[in-house]
Amino acid sequence: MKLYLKYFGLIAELMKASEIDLEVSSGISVGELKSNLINGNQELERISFSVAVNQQMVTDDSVVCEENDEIALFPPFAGG
Amino acid sequence: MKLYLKYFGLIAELMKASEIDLEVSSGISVGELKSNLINGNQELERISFSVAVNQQMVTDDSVVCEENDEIALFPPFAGG
Amino acid sequence: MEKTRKIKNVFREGAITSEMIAKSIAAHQPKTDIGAHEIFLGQVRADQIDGNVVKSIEYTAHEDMANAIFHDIREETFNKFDLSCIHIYHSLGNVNTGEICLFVFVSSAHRVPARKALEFLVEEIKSKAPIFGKEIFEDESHQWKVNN
Amino acid sequence: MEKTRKIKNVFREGAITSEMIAKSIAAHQPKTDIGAHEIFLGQVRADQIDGNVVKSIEYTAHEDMANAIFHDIREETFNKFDLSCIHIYHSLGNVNTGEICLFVFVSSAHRVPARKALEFLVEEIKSKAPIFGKEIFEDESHQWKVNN
Repeated sequence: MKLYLKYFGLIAELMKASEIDLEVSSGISVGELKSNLINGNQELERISFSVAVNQQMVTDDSVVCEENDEIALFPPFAGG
Repeated sequence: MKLYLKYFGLIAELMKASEIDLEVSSGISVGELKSNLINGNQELERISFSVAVNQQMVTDDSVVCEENDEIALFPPFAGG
Repeated sequence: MEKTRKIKNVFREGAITSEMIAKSIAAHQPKTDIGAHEIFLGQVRADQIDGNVVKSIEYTAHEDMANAIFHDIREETFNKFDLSCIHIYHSLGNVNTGEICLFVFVSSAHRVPARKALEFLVEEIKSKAPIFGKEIFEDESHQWKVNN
Repeated sequence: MEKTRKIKNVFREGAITSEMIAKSIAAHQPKTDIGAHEIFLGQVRADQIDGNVVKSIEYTAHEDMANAIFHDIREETFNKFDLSCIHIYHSLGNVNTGEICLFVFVSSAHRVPARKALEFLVEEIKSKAPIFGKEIFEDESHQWKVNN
């Protein structure tokens, strides 16, 4: 199934992209997705990042992604 | 001796003056001065007022006034 | 406590305008060590008492004494908090409802000292400055404002 | 929690000007139930790191999500405190040192709710809004801003 990934700030810089469509096996959890992304880019490992699924912050890595979900990867917030 | 009295706000309204020179017996205390003023204008009794001598707030009624002192009578502060 | 700053005149005749506030904010752009400003604005409220509506407040003060007290409050605030600037302006004379009568402006590298200093300043001003406000109603009667 | 207010766009391209702040203040003059305004302004600091000086911050955000979060923060603040108005503006894109990137404006009948609401808003914004800042140094190198 397809996920719609959005990268921000330092993460966009490391991933050299700000938006990307990603094919994943259906039933993938947020935690599994994070592991896959870190395996694809080791630099991600050294930063603390948070995840929003369809614009809702997700704190539980066991949440399961669904087809066409928007998955946003955020480095630490820096507003103001 | 002479004191230089200043009235503000509601007190100026009650006393129908904002500045006045007052002859008093030397050695008069702030407390005695207050009593004299209240005797002269009973309406003063019903408001809480504070006193500054030479622009310093005075909380002790036993402070003694000196010749040419500026005595300011303040109703409750209302800045802002 | 070293007093190197001059006693300033806090008072302005009539309302404090938004243009004056804008000018004051813009004047801080060259100060690039500042990260946070906190501003308090007191605005004259159209309070209703027994169906009678306040239309303006006429402010008077013991100006010399108040300026000295504002100076002391400012010095104490600089000593207590890590600040870049403090500015205080208070109206004298007539200020209509909806207009601004008090402008307190604090700047710091960081937000927490600015916030704490602003609270301290506003409370000190309200309790210590010999300023008096005659609330004038639409029917030209009046009462004397009391802070709480 | 009833949500009757529309989601507004908090973001402005570039710095928030003192003229815009003045306009916003002046727009509150007809609201004569207001007695106190509290304003927070975030200003870009020329921080020095190893002799390299920040010259600007370039802000990016998940705009839709941030606007929704700002909306929720605003609603929660209205529920917690007795307020007349809340206005929030945040910059996107480049903001030079000395310029303003965040403008939070709270109005109430009384000063204490305005003060408490402003503190709550600023802390919520700093911790919950998906906004990112690239600190650009004078030599064109950069680092990513982190709130604390």
